[in-house]
Amino acid sequence: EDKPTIEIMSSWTSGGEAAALNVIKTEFEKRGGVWKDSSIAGFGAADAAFQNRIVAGDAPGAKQGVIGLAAADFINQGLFNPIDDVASSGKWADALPKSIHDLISYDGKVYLAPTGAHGESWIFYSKEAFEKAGIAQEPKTWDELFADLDKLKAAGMVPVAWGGQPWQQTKVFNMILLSQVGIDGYLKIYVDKNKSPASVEGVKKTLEILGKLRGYVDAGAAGRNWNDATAMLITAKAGVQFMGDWAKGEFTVAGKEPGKDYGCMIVPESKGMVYIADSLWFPKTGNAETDKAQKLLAEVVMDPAVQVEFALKKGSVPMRADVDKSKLDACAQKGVELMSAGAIVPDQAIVLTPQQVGALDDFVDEYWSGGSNEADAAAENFFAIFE
Amino acid sequence: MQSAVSVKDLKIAYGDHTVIDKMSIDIAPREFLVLLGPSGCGKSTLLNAIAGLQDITSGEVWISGKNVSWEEPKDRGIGMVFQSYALYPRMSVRKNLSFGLRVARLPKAEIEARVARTAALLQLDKLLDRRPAELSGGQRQRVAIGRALVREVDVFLFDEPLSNLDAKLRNELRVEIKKLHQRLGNTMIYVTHDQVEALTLADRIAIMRDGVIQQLASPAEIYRRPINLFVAGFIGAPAMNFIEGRIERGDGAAPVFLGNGLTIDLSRYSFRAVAAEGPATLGFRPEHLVLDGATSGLPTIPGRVAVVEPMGSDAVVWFDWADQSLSLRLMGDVTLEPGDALAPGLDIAKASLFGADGSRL
Amino acid sequence: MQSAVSVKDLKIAYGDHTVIDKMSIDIAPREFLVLLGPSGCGKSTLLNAIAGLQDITSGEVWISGKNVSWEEPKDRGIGMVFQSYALYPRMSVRKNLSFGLRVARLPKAEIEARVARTAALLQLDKLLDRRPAELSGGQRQRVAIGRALVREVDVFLFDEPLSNLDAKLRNELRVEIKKLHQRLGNTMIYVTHDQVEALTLADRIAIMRDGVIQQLASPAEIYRRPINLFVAGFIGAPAMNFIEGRIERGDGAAPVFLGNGLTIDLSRYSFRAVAAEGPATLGFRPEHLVLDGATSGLPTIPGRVAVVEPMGSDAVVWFDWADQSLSLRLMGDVTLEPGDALAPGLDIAKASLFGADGSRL
Amino acid sequence: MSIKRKPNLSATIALLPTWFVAVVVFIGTMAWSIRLSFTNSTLFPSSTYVGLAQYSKLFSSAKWLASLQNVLIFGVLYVAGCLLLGFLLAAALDRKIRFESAFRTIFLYPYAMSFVVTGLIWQWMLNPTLGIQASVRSLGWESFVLDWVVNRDMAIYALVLAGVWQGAGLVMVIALAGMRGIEAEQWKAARIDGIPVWRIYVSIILPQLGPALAAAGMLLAMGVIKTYDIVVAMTNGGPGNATEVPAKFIMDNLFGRQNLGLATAGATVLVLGVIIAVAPFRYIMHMRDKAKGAA
Amino acid sequence: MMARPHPNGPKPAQITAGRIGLYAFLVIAALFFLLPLYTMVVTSLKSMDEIRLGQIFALPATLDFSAWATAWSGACMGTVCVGIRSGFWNSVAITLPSVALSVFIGAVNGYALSLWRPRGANLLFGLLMAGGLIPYQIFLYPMVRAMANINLYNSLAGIILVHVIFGLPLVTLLFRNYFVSVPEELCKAARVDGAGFWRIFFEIMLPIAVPMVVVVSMLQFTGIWNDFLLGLVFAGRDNLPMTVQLNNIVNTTMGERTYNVNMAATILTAIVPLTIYFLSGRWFVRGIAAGAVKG
Ligand SMILES: Nc1ncnc2c1ncn2[C@@H]1O[C@H](COP(=O)(O)OP(=O)(O)OP(=O)(O)O)[C@@H](O)[C@H]1O
Ligand SMILES: Nc1ncnc2c1ncn2[C@@H]1O[C@H](COP(=O)(O)OP(=O)(O)OP(=O)(O)O)[C@@H](O)[C@H]1O
Ligand SMILES: [Mg+2]
Ligand SMILES: [Mg+2]
Repeated sequence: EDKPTIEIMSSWTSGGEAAALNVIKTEFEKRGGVWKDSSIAGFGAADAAFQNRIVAGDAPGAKQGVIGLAAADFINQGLFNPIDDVASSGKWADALPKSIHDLISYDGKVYLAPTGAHGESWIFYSKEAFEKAGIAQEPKTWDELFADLDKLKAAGMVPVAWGGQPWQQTKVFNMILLSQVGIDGYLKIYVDKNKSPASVEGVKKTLEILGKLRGYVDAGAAGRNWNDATAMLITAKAGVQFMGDWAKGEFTVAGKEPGKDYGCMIVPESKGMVYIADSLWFPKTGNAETDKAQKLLAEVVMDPAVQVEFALKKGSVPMRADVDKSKLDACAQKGVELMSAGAIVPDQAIVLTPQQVGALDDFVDEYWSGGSNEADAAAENFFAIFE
Repeated sequence: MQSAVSVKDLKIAYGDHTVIDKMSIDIAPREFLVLLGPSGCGKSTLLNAIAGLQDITSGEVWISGKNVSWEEPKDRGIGMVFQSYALYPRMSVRKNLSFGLRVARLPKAEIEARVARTAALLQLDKLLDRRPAELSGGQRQRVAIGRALVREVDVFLFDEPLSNLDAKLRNELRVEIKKLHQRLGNTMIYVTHDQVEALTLADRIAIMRDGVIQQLASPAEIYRRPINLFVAGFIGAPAMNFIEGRIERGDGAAPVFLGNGLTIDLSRYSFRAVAAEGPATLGFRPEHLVLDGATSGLPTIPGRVAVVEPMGSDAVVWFDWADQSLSLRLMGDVTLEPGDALAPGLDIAKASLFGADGSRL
Repeated sequence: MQSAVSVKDLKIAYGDHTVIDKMSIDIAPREFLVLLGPSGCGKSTLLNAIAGLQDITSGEVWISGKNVSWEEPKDRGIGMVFQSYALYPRMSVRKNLSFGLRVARLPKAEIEARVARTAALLQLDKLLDRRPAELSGGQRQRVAIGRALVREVDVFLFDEPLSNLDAKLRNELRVEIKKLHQRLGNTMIYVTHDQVEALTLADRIAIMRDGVIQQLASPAEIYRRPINLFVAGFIGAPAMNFIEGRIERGDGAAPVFLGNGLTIDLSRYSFRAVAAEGPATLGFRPEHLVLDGATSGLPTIPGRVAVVEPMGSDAVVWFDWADQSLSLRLMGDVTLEPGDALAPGLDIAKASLFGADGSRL
Repeated sequence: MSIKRKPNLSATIALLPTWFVAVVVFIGTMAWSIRLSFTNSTLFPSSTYVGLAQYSKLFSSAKWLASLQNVLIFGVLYVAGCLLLGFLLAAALDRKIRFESAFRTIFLYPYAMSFVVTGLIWQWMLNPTLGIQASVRSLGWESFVLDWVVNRDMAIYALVLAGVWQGAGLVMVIALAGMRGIEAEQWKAARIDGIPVWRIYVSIILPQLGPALAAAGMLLAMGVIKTYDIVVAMTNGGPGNATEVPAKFIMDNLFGRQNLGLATAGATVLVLGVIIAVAPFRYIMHMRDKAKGAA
Repeated sequence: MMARPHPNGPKPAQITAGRIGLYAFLVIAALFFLLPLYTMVVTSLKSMDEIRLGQIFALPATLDFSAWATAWSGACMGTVCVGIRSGFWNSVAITLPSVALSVFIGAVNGYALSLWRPRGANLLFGLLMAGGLIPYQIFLYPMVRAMANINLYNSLAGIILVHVIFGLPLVTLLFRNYFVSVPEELCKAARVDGAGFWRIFFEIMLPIAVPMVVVVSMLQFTGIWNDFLLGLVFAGRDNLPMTVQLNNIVNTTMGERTYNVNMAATILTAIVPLTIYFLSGRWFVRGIAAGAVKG
């Protein structure tokens, strides 16, 4: 048979993720493609497997990965196929926010097919817990938040359901940072790597808030998975959780509804939202058949219907600005608003090299679990991660 | 006099396999008793039972006038030396000797004195800081003996202490043990299956077979007047020669032994009871044959030399007679060659006769 | 005549530790040569070198007139029996015997015939289907011998084949090996450190020490006229008695030996060369002492009995003389008791004298 | 003239594949790693040499230093813990126990479990909100604390605990075999000397099991430096750097962080460390073999 | 105690405090070793609702086997929902030949190294031991390239080869230690009988090494069956072992954690090596006793 066949390597193995992936698969197969699934749980494991296959010269046809510098090295080495013709015929430049379009292009050619974005500036809270603690309103400032957290504590609950893994902690750091330095300040730090006094001050304030949060987490926080943290909200054992919008999936599985059982809000004082975007990468396989399949897959991914359907399943926000948002839930709608308003900033994985991402994780984790309150000194060190 | 060790009606069985059955022995103070018997006859089992290392099925063990059947080994007033030495491998000789004393919390000075005394006695002085692995076999055995001596008890038990040593060492240590016994005057019970050890060391030998004592007597008695065929065959190297035959007596005449064409007048043999006619086995030791049988006036056993084994001071000549191989011991130099004819004479007064049931006539 | 085995200028070293140095021996066809020596003197090493199991440093090994220094063991025409038996544990006796023949791809019928013949010779017929673990020590050793015999080669090498057996079995198998040699007439090289084996089995004995042959001669010669102190002390059980002293001669008079108050006229001693004055050691065997020294007219050595070791046919009496313990062998019954005084006479014609360097005078 | 028979050809040929593996795979990849550790390689090997830059980065990394320290603590405690518990269990089983084989199986079965599973299950059991602590508290002992996996000071001991759970059975089997190999006469001698049982195990038997326990320790040590799975499954290196280990550091940098140069520098240091740690041991073994050969 | 009767026959048995303590120790130890397995089994039989209540040691309210069914044949990995069933045969196909091959090569190595001592034997052994101590993360990258070069990457043969290579050090060590204790004279006798290297190996040495083969096979079996990393990297999509699928189920970062399915899947993955230990633990112990591990 000469059906375009493609092997997709992803780390999307959980229920919602798999369902989302299945949206793409179904459409791809409908358009005559043959889909071979190679899912491996865990970023690390999937990355290792992918890199080794590249090294072995046996690349898969597509790899799910974030938009950002992680892909840059591969592209620089000429290991990926551009999908420029698909992008131009599909008018991606019009459909996507410019910042995203820039990020998927290298040397003027489009390489990555974006699947969806996740907002990462969210605080989820349990309505039941808030009620029990007597909290009526969403806090508007950090001070209010801390006051509420105190109430939760007093009510005998765990104030913050903390996911004690470095990547989760870094996300909290970023959302606080954005709330402290604003969109421009954030971009100055992460994109321009600018160590101005204002930046240092912003980091310092961020660290102080972060440090303060330590007092509101429980003993089991270290190493906790985010979904275990979410479960604490679901059972109203804890009050709030800082997390990306994928956490909604957890609530949904447990039969909880947004706005009714739990609430979602952007972190206090934040003017925008940190986002991370997923995409598909298309390694060169030297197989014409696969090249065809890659193009077909890129088309499918950017299909407006697929984008929405995918976002629904995954709990993310569609990449295309021109899609029907009515089906999205309240939280996602907020996200889309911010996105269309351009009030978004990229996650560190998008703008930093993997080495730097690792260093940032180390930095935040060191501060968080070191128990140090030396925010001044730590803020100075922060910029060392860009070296 | 009170026995040093006595075993009363002892029975030991593994499941329903009885190893020792209704055994009773009394061992006098200062006596050197050797338990001798083939492998598996129950020697070690008996010794272990005396030491308290082996559960007994019934019966009693008395040591120095005390019923110790239920006592722990350490409380029985015994010392024991094992075939494999059983030294504690990672301890120096000094520690090997003193370990039991230290555990018993003897005063330091007392321990040191005892170790020094024992070491001097056994010439271990220079070895005290070595590990067992750094000792020769004979030295190890001496340490094992020392470990028993240092306990300063009345009764020593030896379980084949020399059988892992080579011939030369065995001979040397045998003499040392004998001297030790003469010097210390303790009671010793010594298990072996080497009959030379038994003969040279023992005051009395108990010859065991299948858990039953066959003969309990002095070495000379056992060598010269074995109580039955088993004892006769077991003691002596080379073994006693046996000839099967019958005892017959003419009417009122002296009994004669007829075997394989041989006719031997038994009038000089001292029977234990009146000799009855019937099948019998004639046993005689290699040294009971005289080479020049013709001139000696003794009954001769003509044959042909098969093998000559010179042993330095003496020699054993194996010769073939009537389908059998008989041995003859000669002193000094031997000029016989395989194939030579010979007709040695037999001194019947020294020989042994056994009845159909194997017991001495 | 061509030698069956000959070793020329053999040197074997581990690193810079030389185990065998410049050794040459010729072994005649049908000869039974025993290598005797203390542990570690290089006996096994030499045997292994002859068998081709040991790399040699320099020199040559010839077997049946062929330089086999570089041949594989199997091509040397030898059979070998090991101390530990080294039977193949997972094979039946039959397979153990036939393994080498099967490797050599002999015809089935031939293999069967040879196995049957060997089994009959060694009385292994009934054991053929057992595994080594199901055999007694003596039986295992017989199988090991059978495995060498079945190869039907001219030269057999035995490495302490009996040393793992108990005394009784050892005596029995020794005679069997001797008979076997007489029957087969092969060349045999036999390593042991048991001197009784050496004396009884050997046509010639090579006494080794530290990789060097001390004396290579017939058993009688070695027993009677040991070439040096080492040989003299090594052979004989109990060992030869030694007395340190001096040889002196008056002016022109016959030489005398003076030691510890003892004066012995040496005129009846046959010196190898003219006797010189100087320090010397007098050696004599226990049987060279005559108990009633006074009546024998021999020089006497007065002492006190320390230990009497009756051995059945004879007895060894240990007596103390001038700080030394000397031994004396007596035939038959002994009435001496520890503490008795005695003054045995020494037959100097049978004794040995050694010079300051230890070699025979 | 030196007469050396030709060395056995078959033996040499039989070992050729192993030689190949040892030289090409083990030494070859090591050489490759060492070379890369002097370059600025990130995702792919590069040939831009940067001298010791990677090493200075390595040793200024708190994570790396912590990982070295952790693997040392973990290694020592894990091996010692397995040896101790294994020995105690063996000694207990050696005392003519009923149901011995059932006990033996129970103690040994964890060895059939992978480190991943071991890590997962213990991280669950030691998690304060899910595991033992929660259960004990729900029984009414509210102040009970067993929060090792999430406690920065105790996390490494949690790893040790899980490791010992997995590995003690092996030591138990080895030690038990050794105890059964001790001749009965030594027991008898000790009983006559009146030595208490515990003292016999400590003073007489333990020293004799030395070589067997050393071999068991060697088997366990082979796993220590490779420690990776159990950490990932149990703590993923946290909290903080509390359970970071070199193998994980290398793995993270090799893939997730696309930092080949740093990873290979770490690998090189690790291998050097192994060689330094093992060389004396090998030397002792070698000398002992020699001594054995001479005896 | 009553007045002492006249001692005769065996000493009456007594229950001592030491004996009670001994059993107490054993029982407590057994609980420690069994608790994790118990927890896994119990959890796998609960429903998710019950698990969220957080009583991990409690018996399930109702036995719910659905997690097992899901784990075996329904759990999803990505868009494929076939459970870990599919990996089972892959694991078998990888493990059996790997074990057979590595045990064979290890036996040959041990035999050649200890009984023939060809030139360089000690060096080779040293290299192998060093290789055995090095974490194999270091080897991944160059090995991948090498395997790709010889066209074995992502193939059954490739993963088997990798397992054999990384198993060599341990397997060789164990066999060498065993064969060192085999009397050299056995080899000599066979050489006199005209047998060569291989003949001696197959007809004499291998048969006596059977207890060792059992031990090494069991160790290798568990090691290879439990491997995750090498399988993931080298086996290729069609040969992924069960452990990779287990990881896919257990290690999802995003999405609900179904602990009951995780536990069921974990037990299912471990069940083969567990069964082997439960059934042949006796042989394992016997093999160790026969001299598998000594100094
Ligand atoms: N634990 C046991 N279970 C069953 N039977 C045993 C046991 N120990 C010994 N026996 C049997 O008891 C008998 C006597 O054994 P014992 O060790 O006392 O013999 P021995 O005379 O010392 O032999 P050896 O000279 O070989 O040391 C033997 O038949 C032996 O098989
Ligand atoms: N592999 C080896 N490496 C180094 N030295 C060795 C080796 N094998 C043997 N030797 C040494 O060679 C010498 C002779 O050993 P050999 O085995 O030939 O002695 P032996 O006379 O057979 O002793 P025994 O009577 O104990 O068997 C000994 O000193 C021994 O230490
Ligand atoms: Mg015994
Ligand atoms: Mg030898």
